[in-house]
Amino acid sequence: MSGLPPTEPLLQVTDLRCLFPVRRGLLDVLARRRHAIHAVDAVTFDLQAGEVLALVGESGCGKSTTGRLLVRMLKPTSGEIRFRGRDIANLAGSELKAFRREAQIIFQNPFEVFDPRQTIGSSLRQALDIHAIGTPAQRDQRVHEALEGAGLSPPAAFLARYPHELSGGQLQRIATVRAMLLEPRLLVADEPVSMLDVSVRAEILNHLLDLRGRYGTAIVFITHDIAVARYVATRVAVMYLGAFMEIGTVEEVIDRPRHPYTRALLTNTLSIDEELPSGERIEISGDPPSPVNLGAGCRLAGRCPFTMDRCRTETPRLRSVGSGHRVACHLVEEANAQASPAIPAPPQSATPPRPSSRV
Amino acid sequence: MGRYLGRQLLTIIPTLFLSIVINFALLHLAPGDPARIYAGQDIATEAQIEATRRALGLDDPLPVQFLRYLKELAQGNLGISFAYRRPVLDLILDRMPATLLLTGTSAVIAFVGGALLGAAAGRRTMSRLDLSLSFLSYTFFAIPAFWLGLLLILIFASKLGWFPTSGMRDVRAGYTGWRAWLDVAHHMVLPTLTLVLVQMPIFYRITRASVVQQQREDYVTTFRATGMPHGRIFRRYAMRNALLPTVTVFGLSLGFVVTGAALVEIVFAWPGIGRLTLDAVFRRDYPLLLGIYLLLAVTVSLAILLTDIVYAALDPRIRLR
Amino acid sequence: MTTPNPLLHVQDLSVVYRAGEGAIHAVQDVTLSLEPGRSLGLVGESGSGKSTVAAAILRLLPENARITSGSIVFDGTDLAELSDRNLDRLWRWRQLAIVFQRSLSALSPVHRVGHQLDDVLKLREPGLTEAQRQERIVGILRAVRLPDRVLRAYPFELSGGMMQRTMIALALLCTPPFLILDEATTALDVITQAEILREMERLRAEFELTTLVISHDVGVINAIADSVAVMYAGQLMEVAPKERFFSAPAHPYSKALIASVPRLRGQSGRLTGIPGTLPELHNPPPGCRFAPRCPHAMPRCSAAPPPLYQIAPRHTVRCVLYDQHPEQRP
Amino acid sequence: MSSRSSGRTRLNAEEIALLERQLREVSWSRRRLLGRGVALGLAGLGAATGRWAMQRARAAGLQTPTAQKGGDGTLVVIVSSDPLSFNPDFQVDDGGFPIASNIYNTLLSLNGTYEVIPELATSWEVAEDGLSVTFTLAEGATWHDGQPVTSADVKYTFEQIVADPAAPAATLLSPIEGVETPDDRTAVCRLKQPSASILGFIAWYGTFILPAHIYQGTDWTQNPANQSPIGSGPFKLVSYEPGSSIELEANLDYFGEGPYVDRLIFNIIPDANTALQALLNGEADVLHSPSPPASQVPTLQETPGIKVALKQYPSVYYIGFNLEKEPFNKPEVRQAIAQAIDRDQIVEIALAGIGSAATTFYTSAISWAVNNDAQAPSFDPEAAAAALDAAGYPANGGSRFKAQLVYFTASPEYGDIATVLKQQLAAINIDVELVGLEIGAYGDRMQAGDFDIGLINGFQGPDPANLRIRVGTGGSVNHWRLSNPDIDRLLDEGDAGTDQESRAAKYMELQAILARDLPIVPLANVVVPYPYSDRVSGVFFDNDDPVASQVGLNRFTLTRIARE
Repeated sequence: MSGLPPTEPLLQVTDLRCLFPVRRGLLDVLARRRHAIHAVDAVTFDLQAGEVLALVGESGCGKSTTGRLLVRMLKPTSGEIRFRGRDIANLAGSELKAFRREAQIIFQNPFEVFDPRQTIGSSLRQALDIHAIGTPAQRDQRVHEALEGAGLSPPAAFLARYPHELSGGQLQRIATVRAMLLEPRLLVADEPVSMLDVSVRAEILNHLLDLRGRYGTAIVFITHDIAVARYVATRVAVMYLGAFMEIGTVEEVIDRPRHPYTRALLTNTLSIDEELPSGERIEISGDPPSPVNLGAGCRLAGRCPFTMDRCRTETPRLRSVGSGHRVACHLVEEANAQASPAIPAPPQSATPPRPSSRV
Repeated sequence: MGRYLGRQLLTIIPTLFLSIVINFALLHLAPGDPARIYAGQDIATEAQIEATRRALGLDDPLPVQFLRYLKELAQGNLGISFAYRRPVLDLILDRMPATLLLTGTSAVIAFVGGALLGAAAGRRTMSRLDLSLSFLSYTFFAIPAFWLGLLLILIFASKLGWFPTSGMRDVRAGYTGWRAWLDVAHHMVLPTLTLVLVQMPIFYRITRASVVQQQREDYVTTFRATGMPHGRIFRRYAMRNALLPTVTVFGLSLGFVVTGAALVEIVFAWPGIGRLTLDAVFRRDYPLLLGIYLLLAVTVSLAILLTDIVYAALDPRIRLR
Repeated sequence: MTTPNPLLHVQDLSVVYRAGEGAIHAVQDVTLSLEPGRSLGLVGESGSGKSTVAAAILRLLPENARITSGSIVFDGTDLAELSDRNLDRLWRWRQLAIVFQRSLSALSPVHRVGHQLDDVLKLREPGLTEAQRQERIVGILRAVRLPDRVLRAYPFELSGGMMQRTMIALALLCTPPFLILDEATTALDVITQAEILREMERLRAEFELTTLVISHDVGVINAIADSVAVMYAGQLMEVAPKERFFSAPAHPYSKALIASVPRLRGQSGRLTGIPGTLPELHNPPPGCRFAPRCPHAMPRCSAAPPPLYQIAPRHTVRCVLYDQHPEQRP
Repeated sequence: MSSRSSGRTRLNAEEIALLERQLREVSWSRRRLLGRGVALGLAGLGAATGRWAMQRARAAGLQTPTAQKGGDGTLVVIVSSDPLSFNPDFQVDDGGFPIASNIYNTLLSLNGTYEVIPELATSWEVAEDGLSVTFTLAEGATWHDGQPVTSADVKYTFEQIVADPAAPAATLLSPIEGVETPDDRTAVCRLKQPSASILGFIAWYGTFILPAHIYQGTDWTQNPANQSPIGSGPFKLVSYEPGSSIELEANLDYFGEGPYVDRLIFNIIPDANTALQALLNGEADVLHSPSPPASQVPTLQETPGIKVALKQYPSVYYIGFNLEKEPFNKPEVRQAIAQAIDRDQIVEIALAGIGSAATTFYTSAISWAVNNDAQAPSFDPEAAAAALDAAGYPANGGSRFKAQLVYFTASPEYGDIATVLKQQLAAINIDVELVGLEIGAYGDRMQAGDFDIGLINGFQGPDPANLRIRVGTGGSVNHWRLSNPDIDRLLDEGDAGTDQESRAAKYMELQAILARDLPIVPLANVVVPYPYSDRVSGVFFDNDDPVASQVGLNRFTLTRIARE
């Protein structure tokens, strides 16, 4: 991890918020009633060069929105995104273009991001054309090398092909190549492998990690699969309804989770391991509430088996529970204050046995 | 649902106002000076043109004319036609029954027929029925209505003599009572057939595409798995889902029913609003055009509202969201 | 050791799709047996033919697909031989039901859930009175832990989890002995998925169900199956009891598949995948379809499809590596 | 522009052509109507007395009026459009004109050969000083409500027309200072100055005598009678179905001869093909308008049961040159182009043989004013080519020069003529580019002078005085920018003249100048086909029928239907 000294992170995100207004109808407009989806709420973290941060959470938790905010595909409602010391939240025009060269994003479905009528070669060259990098000959050369570097050889066999002639795995690899052609300092990978078969995931993930190693690119890896996060990330942030619940190193969060929601995710993740993830399975009941007009209080209050009165009235802040490990939970906070490391057992243990234990 | 309707109704008012403003502006800003036209373009002297301009109320500044128009409108007065010197409303009402009879009947027949045939073809794509219907639909879609109309006249009126050539009633016979109704029905056949043939392909194709798509939906697989026969799935589930887009198009086309079908009205000498509109355009009859456009705006708004209601009744996702 | 008669026995099933570029051999010589009360997990990646097997069992193959050989014997009757009408009347939903993956669109979006459940029940059990049907439906909904209000709801008003429970309720409506779960929890979030799978475990016992679980996710198979059948490119590669499959997978593909799965415990270094791509099914390799990607491939692998070798009780493998146990051939 | 082209739109014409057609109908046809009327009216004026016309009619051997009214059944006449109202005087209303002609009377009218004949006035006399005309009204003329027609009605009508500048006849009747009514049957029109054309105007358009007892003191644009007319004519309105039909019944109290049919129904059919089919299918007896496409006329003439009357109108297709542009500003070039034109071919191909070659510079339909010595150059392409070589426009194997021919797309004939012209000029190596435009664009372009050659037609009546708008400096259809002091002078002198002979001399001299300078070149006369059932006789458009000279244009007063 070369580049900037650790004291100056590549990315410093402070109190980032993104609200999507919901216009329900003329009457609401007339009555000046405002509704908003709190897609991202008070997200704060920083990212060092070359680091891989996994954003983990269930669908609709705001992880994708956060990713899009980081590369400025979306404009935040408020908050700060310092990229190499500079706030990029309000960039526009040529400055934004310059920033986008340094911050790339790849998506879940590569078939949707490639123009079906363009060859792979021209799609790849376009990325260089937009930013006018090198001479046309140099661009071709670079595209060639990049494909070769990604194990897509011979490159000529791919350059002339159209997206539909390739498998999802190949195309996703090419999407990654395209994103990395500009040697960005930041790459947001939004569920890059969740559409792919498990046997081809490894190639993409390993490819991403290789690229990180080669260019020192920091990666924000968005996934719903915490097991995948464990393989690619150095740090993990767990999101729920737009807010960070817990953030820390992979070892801290996955091996020693503190937040009930993280524990629920971990203990409900299906696995083929003999050994169970840490602790008793936490049951989070029901469905997440609507993200419209969230009030004060913990977002998990009501679904969490440890809900206290305080949880319903006071929004818990992310607090450090160890080196770089932060958790937003009143229970953890209180447990820390009492210097008691353990979280009490769930109030009722009438839950059925874990499925995998049944034969 | 009530709230939903209220909301829709509330949006109609500004829409109508906007359409009045736009119509007024477009008409008055368009080239062609009605005063010159009504005075007789080449021979009229400037004095005659000015006199005509005054007589038509076109000598005031445009905003004054617009306010006057709004004031009249607020009192329910659509104005006096430049050409006919009669209340615009009377002129429109004169033509309304013939128009609604022809375009309304054909819209309904085209919708029902198109939907049924589209459903039949969509259920069995690439069948002989589907192929022949699809061929016909492309054919009739491509045929200009007036040309088709003339063709039908030549075949069914001139050659076979089954139906009258044109018009709405036998002017020579002057029937009364039930014979008169029968006479109108007899006269209606060919123009209705023309309109149905040119409109049906639209409904046919939308329904067919929609049925084909619905049959690929997961719920059809679900019901197939339960052992529900194709026909029952189709009648009870797929058809209702498939009709949604067809209903939308039909609803919108209903909005335009009041404006008639000018070309078919011309070919069949049908006394509808389409011809009146076309004449008004040529004559730059502003009050009449504004009246017809306003009527159109109102009926289209109402048709959209009605479509929304029907759509909402058919599709709970709209109703409840 | 006496083995009870299987409830479902699929023998040498082959399915071919007619497509633009010719025939696609989607399923080739698949043999499966499922005894009453058991749960078989059919696992495979995209293009493996696992859902085609399910569709073939229910005779729900698309129009351009055809069963070219094999039998599907259910409770002594070959379903492949039955007329559609017969199948509809006596077998579908009364004997065999299925829960699909795409739960949100698995019911008509413009009809109430209760109406659709009732319609199916009315069709399958015409003898019931309206009150009896109502009682049955409410009972089933409660069994899958759904509130009664679901009956009045439209599909879009339900969450993914509730909708999937609804689909399970629909499947259980006529209390069939046999249930196929075709990627039934794939679209769900982690927590909901676990919840539904636990629910299924409970219902399996409660309704004495025999289940065929189809999934690309070995985690799901691990959670709900007793034994595992692995498919690759239309061929059945390995069948084994679950514990044996996860602890000692035999087929090179099974091994590679398990190695590809990211874990929450143990070594977290680099994942290993399977290099190469799926063979083209309109022109499959003549021998073992995995041979082009197999690290152990040898010339004879490409000659003819390997036979199934029995390497342990209830454990068969289609791989010539196990040819040294000729006496264990089935 | 052509009067009848309104009816010539073929069904395969696009919607836009339809639009143009309708536009033209409104804007152009008034001129045409005026043209038709007064053209030959002046022949009547030459005799200065109505008795002349009466005598002439008798000389033609017409039977004397009989007392019979009605009895011939129903006559169905197809017309192309609705009347705007049933008051024919306060606005231009071409759709209403043929209908009003049968409900109302004019004081005088124009017969099938454009002669002024008596109608409501049985005789008239122009004073010696030319400053008044005395009309004697028919005896026994009554309004449809039973009131007698009196000179007060004439006074009201003419004074109202002159007083309302928006009335179409206001300018044409403006010489009328006032009307005196010495008794009920005598109306004396006092004129501000002697007027050569006033009788023709009175006989023509927008001059139907209205009932003073209904209209006096009201706004004549809003009077209820505009919807339920009280006329004095041979037919009374029974019902009007907008867009559909107008039903009239015989006025059994009509003061003059006829009507013979019991009911006269105008069936409104806008499309020419449909109208023709309706006639052929026996749903109508007379196709007044829209006219059938010229190409169908030969077939129609062969159709059993159908007769076709071909009626020449005082209108001519002609081209004009942009006199401000090279090389069209050169007389020798214009001469050469004129020589390259084969008029017979134009008539044969573009007009399907319906029409005739026009070689004079005033319409041959108004014969007294035509200079038959001033002929357009005859067809001689070799001479044309040689002249162009000599003028410095050699072909050299390619084209001599390009010419943009702008025409108006109202009816297919224009395009057809333009196409024939293009071919004929190509034969002498002039490369013609055709530009067909709808009326608005056509007018704008011609006004802007953005053309080389223009193709139009137009009514040259009612009086040669009307040539001013075509060839006078600043004339409204003088697109050619022709400005010749001699022509302007001759126009002034022709207007001022009182006797036909001296006037004719001026106009003939003018035509000689046109024939010499060739700013315009005549191509073909406009002839309109009227198909009708052969059971019908006594129609105004059939010049072979003696009735045509006895009855006003558009009147079905003397029309009879033979029993089958």
